[in-house]
Amino acid sequence: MTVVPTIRVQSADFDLQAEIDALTAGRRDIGAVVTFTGLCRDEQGQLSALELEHYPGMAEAEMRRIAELAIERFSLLGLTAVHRYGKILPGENIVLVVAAAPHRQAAFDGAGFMMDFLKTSAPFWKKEHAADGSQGDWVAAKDADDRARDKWR
Amino acid sequence: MTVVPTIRVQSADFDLQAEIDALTAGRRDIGAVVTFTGLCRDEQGQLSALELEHYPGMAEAEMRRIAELAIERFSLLGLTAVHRYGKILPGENIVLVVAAAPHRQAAFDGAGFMMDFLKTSAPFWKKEHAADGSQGDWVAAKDADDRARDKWR
Amino acid sequence: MSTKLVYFAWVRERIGKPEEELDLPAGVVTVRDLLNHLKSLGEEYENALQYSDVIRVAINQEHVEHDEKIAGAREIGIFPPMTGG
Amino acid sequence: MSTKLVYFAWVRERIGKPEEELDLPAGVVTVRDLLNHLKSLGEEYENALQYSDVIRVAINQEHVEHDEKIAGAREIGIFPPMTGG
Repeated sequence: MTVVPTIRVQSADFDLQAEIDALTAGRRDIGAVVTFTGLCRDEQGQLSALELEHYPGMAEAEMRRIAELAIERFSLLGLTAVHRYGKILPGENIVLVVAAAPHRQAAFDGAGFMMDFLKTSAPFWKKEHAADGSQGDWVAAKDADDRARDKWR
Repeated sequence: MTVVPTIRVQSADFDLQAEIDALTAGRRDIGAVVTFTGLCRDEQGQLSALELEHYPGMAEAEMRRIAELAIERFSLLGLTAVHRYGKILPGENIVLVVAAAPHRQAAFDGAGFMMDFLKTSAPFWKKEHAADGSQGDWVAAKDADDRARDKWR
Repeated sequence: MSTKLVYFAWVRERIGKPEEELDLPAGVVTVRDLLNHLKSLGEEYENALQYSDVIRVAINQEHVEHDEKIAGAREIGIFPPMTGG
Repeated sequence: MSTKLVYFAWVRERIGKPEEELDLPAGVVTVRDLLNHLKSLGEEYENALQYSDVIRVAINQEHVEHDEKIAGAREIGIFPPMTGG
Protein backbone atom coordinates (compact mmCIF):
# COMPACT_ATOMS: atom_id res chain seq x y z
CA MET A 1 0.00 0.00 0.00
CA THR A 2 1.38 3.37 -1.01
CA VAL A 3 1.52 5.86 1.83
CA VAL A 4 0.57 9.33 0.59
CA PRO A 5 1.93 12.22 2.66
CA THR A 6 -0.27 15.10 3.76
CA ILE A 7 1.41 18.39 2.82
CA ARG A 8 0.06 21.87 3.45
CA VAL A 9 1.38 25.42 3.27
CA GLN A 10 -0.93 27.88 4.99
CA SER A 11 -1.03 31.18 6.87
CA ALA A 12 -3.38 29.84 9.55
CA ASP A 13 -2.13 27.99 12.62
CA PHE A 14 -2.38 24.20 12.68
CA ASP A 15 -3.92 21.81 15.17
CA LEU A 16 -1.37 19.17 16.11
CA GLN A 17 -3.88 16.84 17.78
CA ALA A 18 -6.16 16.94 14.74
CA GLU A 19 -3.22 16.09 12.47
CA ILE A 20 -2.25 13.13 14.65
CA ASP A 21 -5.85 11.93 14.79
CA ALA A 22 -6.15 12.12 11.00
CA LEU A 23 -3.03 9.98 10.67
CA THR A 24 -3.87 7.35 13.29
CA ALA A 25 -7.70 7.10 13.34
CA GLY A 26 -8.90 3.51 13.06
CA ARG A 27 -5.38 2.10 12.73
CA ARG A 28 -4.00 -0.73 14.81
CA ASP A 29 -0.64 -1.11 13.08
CA ILE A 30 0.95 2.16 14.24
CA GLY A 31 3.19 1.72 17.28
CA ALA A 32 4.96 5.08 17.28
CA VAL A 33 4.10 8.66 16.41
CA VAL A 34 6.74 11.39 16.54
CA THR A 35 5.81 15.03 16.10
CA PHE A 36 8.05 18.02 15.60
CA THR A 37 6.74 21.53 16.15
CA GLY A 38 8.92 24.52 15.28
CA LEU A 39 8.03 27.74 17.08
CA CYS A 40 9.05 31.39 16.78
CA ARG A 41 11.52 32.44 19.51
CA ASP A 42 11.89 36.05 20.63
CA GLU A 43 15.73 35.81 20.83
CA GLN A 44 15.97 37.21 24.38
CA GLY A 45 13.39 39.89 23.62
CA GLN A 46 15.12 41.22 20.49
CA LEU A 47 12.54 39.87 18.06
CA SER A 48 8.92 41.02 17.70
CA ALA A 49 7.98 38.76 14.79
CA LEU A 50 9.17 36.62 11.91
CA GLU A 51 7.88 37.17 8.38
CA LEU A 52 7.80 33.89 6.45
CA GLU A 53 7.98 34.16 2.66
CA HIS A 54 7.56 31.13 0.42
CA TYR A 55 7.53 30.10 -3.23
CA PRO A 56 3.88 29.12 -3.81
CA GLY A 57 3.55 25.82 -5.59
CA MET A 58 7.20 24.90 -5.28
CA ALA A 59 7.07 24.94 -1.46
CA GLU A 60 4.38 22.26 -1.45
CA ALA A 61 6.06 20.32 -4.28
CA GLU A 62 9.43 20.27 -2.53
CA MET A 63 7.92 19.27 0.82
CA ARG A 64 6.10 16.45 -0.97
CA ARG A 65 9.32 15.25 -2.62
CA ILE A 66 11.09 15.16 0.77
CA ALA A 67 8.11 13.44 2.42
CA GLU A 68 8.02 10.73 -0.24
CA LEU A 69 11.74 10.06 0.27
CA ALA A 70 11.18 9.80 4.04
CA ILE A 71 8.22 7.42 3.67
CA GLU A 72 10.23 5.17 1.34
CA ARG A 73 13.44 5.23 3.35
CA PHE A 74 11.94 4.60 6.81
CA SER A 75 8.85 2.58 5.75
CA LEU A 76 6.59 5.12 7.41
CA LEU A 77 2.87 4.40 7.81
CA GLY A 78 2.00 8.09 7.64
CA LEU A 79 3.66 11.49 7.29
CA THR A 80 2.18 14.96 7.59
CA ALA A 81 4.02 18.26 7.15
CA VAL A 82 2.44 21.69 7.53
CA HIS A 83 4.38 24.94 7.09
CA ARG A 84 2.98 28.40 7.80
CA TYR A 85 3.77 31.63 5.97
CA GLY A 86 3.17 35.31 6.76
CA LYS A 87 3.79 37.13 10.04
CA ILE A 88 4.40 34.87 13.02
CA LEU A 89 4.81 36.13 16.59
CA PRO A 90 7.11 34.73 19.29
CA GLY A 91 5.54 31.66 20.87
CA GLU A 92 3.50 30.88 17.74
CA ASN A 93 3.88 27.79 15.57
CA ILE A 94 5.87 27.81 12.31
CA VAL A 95 6.07 24.22 11.16
CA LEU A 96 4.68 20.81 12.06
CA VAL A 97 5.82 17.33 11.12
CA VAL A 98 4.03 14.15 12.20
CA ALA A 99 5.57 10.76 11.39
CA ALA A 100 3.94 7.40 12.13
CA ALA A 101 5.59 3.98 12.00
CA PRO A 102 5.34 0.51 13.57
CA HIS A 103 8.40 1.19 15.79
CA ARG A 104 9.96 4.22 17.41
CA GLN A 105 13.27 4.55 15.57
CA ALA A 106 11.59 4.85 12.15
CA ALA A 107 9.17 7.47 13.47
CA PHE A 108 12.03 9.50 15.01
CA ASP A 109 14.14 9.16 11.86
CA GLY A 110 11.24 10.03 9.55
CA ALA A 111 10.44 13.24 11.42
CA GLY A 112 14.11 14.21 11.75
CA PHE A 113 14.88 13.55 8.09
CA MET A 114 11.81 15.54 7.01
CA MET A 115 12.88 18.53 9.12
CA ASP A 116 16.56 18.45 8.12
CA PHE A 117 15.72 18.45 4.41
CA LEU A 118 12.83 20.86 4.75
CA LYS A 119 15.19 23.36 6.40
CA THR A 120 17.70 23.26 3.56
CA SER A 121 15.60 22.68 0.45
CA ALA A 122 11.99 23.78 0.90
CA PRO A 123 11.69 27.33 -0.50
CA PHE A 124 10.87 29.36 2.62
CA TRP A 125 12.68 32.44 3.90
CA LYS A 126 12.51 34.16 7.27
CA LYS A 127 12.80 37.89 7.80
CA GLU A 128 13.14 39.27 11.32
CA HIS A 129 11.15 42.15 12.73
CA ALA A 130 13.07 43.73 15.59
CA ALA A 131 11.48 44.50 18.94
CA ASP A 132 12.15 48.23 18.41
CA GLY A 133 9.79 48.20 15.41
CA SER A 134 12.50 48.32 12.75
CA GLN A 135 12.49 45.81 9.94
CA GLY A 136 15.41 43.52 10.56
CA ASP A 137 17.50 41.29 8.36
CA TRP A 138 16.73 38.17 6.46
CA VAL A 139 17.81 35.18 8.50
CA ALA A 140 21.07 33.74 7.15
CA ALA A 141 21.26 30.07 6.21
CA LYS A 142 23.29 28.04 8.70
CA ASP A 143 26.11 25.64 7.86
CA ALA A 144 24.88 23.54 10.77
CA ASP A 145 21.65 22.93 8.84
CA ASP A 146 23.61 21.68 5.83
CA ARG A 147 25.58 19.36 8.11
CA ALA A 148 22.37 18.08 9.73
CA ARG A 149 21.05 17.26 6.25
CA ASP A 150 24.29 15.63 5.13
CA LYS A 151 24.33 13.18 8.05
CA TRP A 152 21.49 11.32 6.27
CA ARG A 153 23.66 10.58 3.23
CA MET B 1 16.94 28.02 36.20
CA THR B 2 16.45 24.39 37.02
CA VAL B 3 14.08 22.62 34.67
CA VAL B 4 11.87 20.20 36.58
CA PRO B 5 10.44 17.34 34.54
CA THR B 6 6.77 16.38 34.69
CA ILE B 7 6.48 12.64 35.33
CA ARG B 8 3.26 10.66 35.68
CA VAL B 9 2.26 7.01 35.78
CA GLN B 10 -1.48 6.56 35.35
CA SER B 11 -4.12 4.16 34.06
CA ALA B 12 -6.08 6.93 32.30
CA ASP B 13 -5.25 8.08 28.79
CA PHE B 14 -3.27 11.30 28.36
CA ASP B 15 -3.97 14.44 26.35
CA LEU B 16 -0.94 15.23 24.21
CA GLN B 17 -2.06 18.74 23.33
CA ALA B 18 -2.67 19.61 26.99
CA GLU B 19 0.82 18.34 27.89
CA ILE B 20 2.42 20.46 25.15
CA ASP B 21 0.40 23.49 26.20
CA ALA B 22 1.48 23.07 29.83
CA LEU B 23 5.12 22.98 28.72
CA THR B 24 5.03 25.91 26.29
CA ALA B 25 2.35 28.31 27.62
CA GLY B 26 3.62 31.87 27.87
CA ARG B 27 7.13 30.97 26.71
CA ARG B 28 8.99 32.73 23.93
CA ASP B 29 12.30 30.89 24.23
CA ILE B 30 11.17 27.47 22.99
CA GLY B 31 11.93 26.92 19.31
CA ALA B 32 11.32 23.19 19.07
CA VAL B 33 8.96 20.66 20.63
CA VAL B 34 9.29 16.95 19.87
CA THR B 35 6.69 14.48 21.07
CA PHE B 36 6.81 10.71 21.07
CA THR B 37 3.64 8.68 21.47
CA GLY B 38 3.84 4.91 21.81
CA LEU B 39 0.68 3.01 20.89
CA CYS B 40 -0.55 -0.56 21.21
CA ARG B 41 -0.34 -2.49 17.91
CA ASP B 42 -2.56 -5.49 17.19
CA GLU B 43 0.30 -7.44 15.55
CA GLN B 44 -1.63 -8.28 12.38
CA GLY B 45 -4.76 -9.08 14.33
CA GLN B 46 -3.10 -11.53 16.74
CA LEU B 47 -3.33 -9.26 19.78
CA SER B 48 -6.49 -8.18 21.58
CA ALA B 49 -4.80 -6.14 24.34
CA LEU B 50 -1.64 -5.47 26.29
CA GLU B 51 -1.58 -5.60 30.08
CA LEU B 52 0.95 -3.13 31.49
CA GLU B 53 2.34 -3.91 34.94
CA HIS B 54 4.59 -1.50 36.80
CA TYR B 55 6.51 -1.11 40.05
CA PRO B 56 4.61 1.71 41.79
CA GLY B 57 6.92 4.36 43.16
CA MET B 58 10.01 3.05 41.43
CA ALA B 59 8.47 3.56 37.95
CA GLU B 60 8.02 7.29 38.63
CA ALA B 61 11.41 7.55 40.37
CA GLU B 62 13.27 5.88 37.52
CA MET B 63 11.48 7.97 34.86
CA ARG B 64 12.42 11.07 36.83
CA ARG B 65 16.07 10.00 37.02
CA ILE B 66 16.17 9.49 33.23
CA ALA B 67 14.36 12.78 32.61
CA GLU B 68 16.83 14.71 34.76
CA LEU B 69 19.74 13.18 32.83
CA ALA B 70 18.09 14.18 29.53
CA ILE B 71 17.42 17.76 30.69
CA GLU B 72 21.03 18.14 31.81
CA ARG B 73 22.61 16.51 28.77
CA PHE B 74 20.58 18.32 26.08
CA SER B 75 19.87 21.58 27.94
CA LEU B 76 16.15 21.01 27.56
CA LEU B 77 13.68 23.77 28.48
CA GLY B 78 11.00 21.24 29.40
CA LEU B 79 10.40 17.50 29.53
CA THR B 80 7.22 15.56 30.23
CA ALA B 81 6.85 11.79 30.36
CA VAL B 82 3.59 9.95 31.02
CA HIS B 83 3.31 6.15 31.09
CA ARG B 84 0.06 4.23 31.38
CA TYR B 85 -0.56 0.94 33.16
CA GLY B 86 -3.38 -1.59 33.09
CA LYS B 87 -5.18 -3.04 30.07
CA ILE B 88 -4.54 -1.19 26.82
CA LEU B 89 -6.29 -1.99 23.54
CA PRO B 90 -4.80 -1.84 20.03
CA GLY B 91 -4.76 1.73 18.79
CA GLU B 92 -4.66 3.15 22.33
CA ASN B 93 -1.81 5.17 23.81
CA ILE B 94 0.82 3.61 26.07
CA VAL B 95 3.47 6.27 26.63
CA LEU B 96 4.05 9.95 25.90
CA VAL B 97 7.24 12.00 25.92
CA VAL B 98 7.33 15.73 25.20
CA ALA B 99 10.70 17.51 24.95
CA ALA B 100 11.15 21.26 24.47
CA ALA B 101 14.38 23.08 23.56
CA PRO B 102 15.57 26.21 21.77
CA HIS B 103 16.60 24.18 18.69
CA ARG B 104 15.41 21.03 16.99
CA GLN B 105 18.33 18.64 17.50
CA ALA B 106 18.20 18.95 21.29
CA ALA B 107 14.44 18.37 21.29
CA PHE B 108 14.80 15.28 19.07
CA ASP B 109 17.70 13.96 21.15
CA GLY B 110 15.95 14.64 24.45
CA ALA B 111 12.83 12.72 23.43
CA GLY B 112 14.85 9.87 21.88
CA PHE B 113 17.15 9.53 24.90
CA MET B 114 14.15 9.52 27.26
CA MET B 115 12.45 6.75 25.29
CA ASP B 116 15.56 4.59 24.84
CA PHE B 117 16.33 4.62 28.56
CA LEU B 118 12.68 4.36 29.62
CA LYS B 119 12.39 1.18 27.52
CA THR B 120 15.35 -0.51 29.18
CA SER B 121 15.30 0.76 32.76
CA ALA B 122 11.86 2.00 33.81
CA PRO B 123 10.13 -0.88 35.63
CA PHE B 124 7.20 -1.69 33.34
CA TRP B 125 6.31 -5.06 31.86
CA LYS B 126 3.94 -5.95 29.02
CA LYS B 127 1.81 -9.06 28.87
CA GLU B 128 -0.02 -9.95 25.67
CA HIS B 129 -3.66 -10.96 25.48
CA ALA B 130 -4.20 -13.00 22.32
CA ALA B 131 -7.07 -12.29 19.92
CA ASP B 132 -8.51 -15.78 20.62
CA GLY B 133 -9.11 -14.78 24.27
CA SER B 134 -6.21 -16.74 25.72
CA GLN B 135 -3.73 -15.05 27.99
CA GLY B 136 -0.50 -14.78 26.04
CA ASP B 137 3.11 -14.44 27.03
CA TRP B 138 5.03 -11.71 28.69
CA VAL B 139 6.78 -9.64 26.04
CA ALA B 140 10.49 -10.50 25.90
CA ALA B 141 13.09 -7.74 26.25
CA LYS B 142 14.81 -6.97 22.96
CA ASP B 143 18.55 -6.75 22.41
CA ALA B 144 17.77 -3.97 19.93
CA ASP B 145 16.48 -1.88 22.84
CA ASP B 146 19.74 -2.35 24.73
CA ARG B 147 21.67 -1.31 21.62
CA ALA B 148 19.44 1.76 21.16
CA ARG B 149 20.23 2.76 24.74
CA ASP B 150 23.95 2.08 24.37
CA LYS B 151 24.28 4.41 21.39
CA TRP B 152 23.93 7.33 23.85
CA ARG B 153 27.06 6.27 25.76
CA MET C 1 15.11 -8.10 61.03
CA SER C 2 12.76 -8.89 58.16
CA THR C 3 13.08 -7.49 54.65
CA LYS C 4 10.23 -6.70 52.29
CA LEU C 5 10.51 -8.44 48.92
CA VAL C 6 8.33 -7.39 45.97
CA TYR C 7 7.97 -9.38 42.75
CA PHE C 8 6.77 -8.35 39.30
CA ALA C 9 5.65 -9.81 35.98
CA TRP C 10 6.57 -13.49 35.46
CA VAL C 11 8.71 -13.57 38.61
CA ARG C 12 5.57 -12.62 40.57
CA GLU C 13 3.44 -15.15 38.68
CA ARG C 14 5.89 -18.01 39.18
CA ILE C 15 6.51 -17.32 42.87
CA GLY C 16 2.76 -16.96 43.24
CA LYS C 17 2.62 -13.77 45.31
CA PRO C 18 3.29 -10.07 44.76
CA GLU C 19 5.28 -9.51 47.95
CA GLU C 20 6.35 -10.97 51.26
CA GLU C 21 8.38 -10.19 54.37
CA LEU C 22 11.30 -12.55 54.93
CA ASP C 23 13.86 -12.99 57.70
CA LEU C 24 17.13 -13.46 55.85
CA PRO C 25 19.92 -15.66 57.29
CA ALA C 26 23.15 -13.91 58.29
CA GLY C 27 25.03 -15.47 55.36
CA VAL C 28 22.92 -13.55 52.83
CA VAL C 29 25.11 -10.53 52.11
CA THR C 30 24.79 -9.70 48.42
CA VAL C 31 21.95 -9.70 45.90
CA ARG C 32 23.44 -12.91 44.48
CA ASP C 33 23.30 -14.54 47.93
CA LEU C 34 19.67 -13.47 48.22
CA LEU C 35 18.70 -14.99 44.87
CA ASN C 36 20.44 -18.26 45.78
CA HIS C 37 18.72 -18.29 49.19
CA LEU C 38 15.31 -17.74 47.58
CA LYS C 39 15.92 -20.62 45.16
CA SER C 40 16.32 -22.90 48.19
CA LEU C 41 12.84 -21.99 49.47
CA GLY C 42 10.90 -24.19 47.06
CA GLU C 43 10.10 -25.20 43.52
CA GLU C 44 8.15 -22.03 42.73
CA TYR C 45 11.17 -19.87 43.65
CA GLU C 46 13.53 -22.12 41.75
CA ASN C 47 11.27 -21.91 38.72
CA ALA C 48 11.05 -18.12 38.93
CA LEU C 49 14.75 -17.51 39.46
CA GLN C 50 16.44 -20.37 37.59
CA TYR C 51 18.01 -18.09 34.96
CA SER C 52 19.25 -15.73 37.59
CA ASP C 53 21.53 -13.82 35.19
CA VAL C 54 18.51 -12.17 33.56
CA ILE C 55 16.81 -11.32 36.85
CA ARG C 56 16.86 -7.62 37.71
CA VAL C 57 16.96 -6.37 41.27
CA ALA C 58 16.23 -3.00 42.83
CA ILE C 59 17.10 -2.01 46.39
CA ASN C 60 14.93 0.74 47.83
CA GLN C 61 13.59 1.31 44.28
CA GLU C 62 16.97 1.77 42.60
CA HIS C 63 18.53 -0.71 40.17
CA VAL C 64 21.53 -2.63 41.57
CA GLU C 65 23.96 -5.24 40.25
CA HIS C 66 24.02 -8.77 41.64
CA ASP C 67 27.21 -8.12 43.59
CA GLU C 68 25.62 -5.23 45.52
CA LYS C 69 25.35 -5.66 49.29
CA ILE C 70 21.79 -5.73 50.61
CA ALA C 71 22.57 -4.30 54.03
CA GLY C 72 20.19 -1.43 54.75
CA ALA C 73 17.59 -2.55 52.25
CA ARG C 74 14.03 -1.71 53.34
CA GLU C 75 12.53 -3.07 50.12
CA ILE C 76 14.01 -5.35 47.47
CA GLY C 77 12.30 -5.63 44.09
CA ILE C 78 12.91 -8.71 41.94
CA PHE C 79 11.72 -8.80 38.34
CA PRO C 80 12.45 -9.70 34.70
CA PRO C 81 14.04 -7.30 32.18
CA MET C 82 11.78 -4.30 31.61
CA THR C 83 9.55 -4.09 28.53
CA GLY C 84 7.69 -0.81 28.90
CA GLY C 85 7.53 2.14 26.57
CA MET D 1 10.04 33.47 -26.63
CA SER D 2 9.84 35.08 -23.20
CA THR D 3 10.59 33.33 -19.93
CA LYS D 4 8.92 34.02 -16.59
CA LEU D 5 11.37 34.85 -13.81
CA VAL D 6 10.27 34.87 -10.16
CA TYR D 7 12.32 36.32 -7.30
CA PHE D 8 12.13 35.74 -3.56
CA ALA D 9 13.39 37.18 -0.26
CA TRP D 10 16.36 39.56 -0.58
CA VAL D 11 16.81 38.77 -4.26
CA ARG D 12 13.25 40.06 -4.80
CA GLU D 13 13.84 43.10 -2.58
CA ARG D 14 17.08 44.09 -4.31
CA ILE D 15 15.77 43.62 -7.86
CA GLY D 16 12.66 45.50 -6.76
CA LYS D 17 9.96 43.28 -8.22
CA PRO D 18 8.57 39.81 -7.50
CA GLU D 19 8.50 38.62 -11.10
CA GLU D 20 8.90 39.59 -14.73
CA GLU D 21 8.80 38.17 -18.26
CA LEU D 22 12.07 38.48 -20.14
CA ASP D 23 13.18 37.72 -23.69
CA LEU D 24 16.51 36.00 -23.28
CA PRO D 25 19.29 36.35 -25.90
CA ALA D 26 20.28 33.20 -27.81
CA GLY D 27 23.63 33.04 -25.98
CA VAL D 28 21.93 32.38 -22.64
CA VAL D 29 22.08 28.60 -22.45
CA THR D 30 22.71 27.66 -18.80
CA VAL D 31 21.58 28.97 -15.43
CA ARG D 32 25.03 30.55 -15.05
CA ASP D 33 24.58 32.38 -18.39
CA LEU D 34 21.20 33.62 -17.18
CA LEU D 35 22.61 35.00 -13.91
CA ASN D 36 25.41 36.77 -15.81
CA HIS D 37 22.92 38.18 -18.30
CA LEU D 38 20.70 39.49 -15.50
CA LYS D 39 23.69 41.18 -13.83
CA SER D 40 24.16 43.17 -17.07
CA LEU D 41 20.63 44.59 -16.85
CA GLY D 42 21.34 47.19 -14.18
CA GLU D 43 22.68 48.03 -10.76
CA GLU D 44 19.73 46.50 -8.91
CA TYR D 45 20.34 43.12 -10.59
CA GLU D 46 24.07 43.36 -10.00
CA ASN D 47 23.42 44.12 -6.34
CA ALA D 48 20.99 41.20 -6.01
CA LEU D 49 23.16 38.63 -7.77
CA GLN D 50 26.73 39.75 -7.02
CA TYR D 51 27.54 36.70 -4.90
CA SER D 52 26.13 34.39 -7.51
CA ASP D 53 27.60 31.24 -5.91
CA VAL D 54 25.06 31.43 -3.08
CA ILE D 55 22.10 32.11 -5.38
CA ARG D 56 19.70 29.18 -5.72
CA VAL D 57 17.73 28.55 -8.89
CA ALA D 58 14.70 26.41 -9.64
CA ILE D 59 13.44 25.57 -13.14
CA ASN D 60 9.75 24.75 -13.29
CA GLN D 61 9.78 24.63 -9.46
CA GLU D 62 12.60 22.10 -9.12
CA HIS D 63 16.06 22.92 -7.77
CA VAL D 64 18.82 22.94 -10.42
CA GLU D 65 22.58 23.50 -10.41
CA HIS D 66 24.14 26.50 -12.14
CA ASP D 67 25.37 24.39 -15.05
CA GLU D 68 21.85 23.19 -15.88
CA LYS D 69 20.50 24.18 -19.32
CA ILE D 70 17.45 26.42 -19.21
CA ALA D 71 15.95 25.24 -22.48
CA GLY D 72 12.27 24.36 -21.92
CA ALA D 73 11.94 26.45 -18.78
CA ARG D 74 8.46 27.93 -18.36
CA GLU D 75 9.33 29.49 -14.99
CA ILE D 76 12.69 30.15 -13.39
CA GLY D 77 12.85 30.96 -9.67
CA ILE D 78 15.86 32.84 -8.31
CA PHE D 79 16.39 33.16 -4.55
CA PRO D 80 18.79 33.03 -1.58
CA PRO D 81 19.50 29.88 0.43
CA MET D 82 16.37 28.66 2.18
CA THR D 83 15.76 29.39 5.87
CA GLY D 84 12.37 27.83 6.59
CA GLY D 85 11.44 25.23 9.17
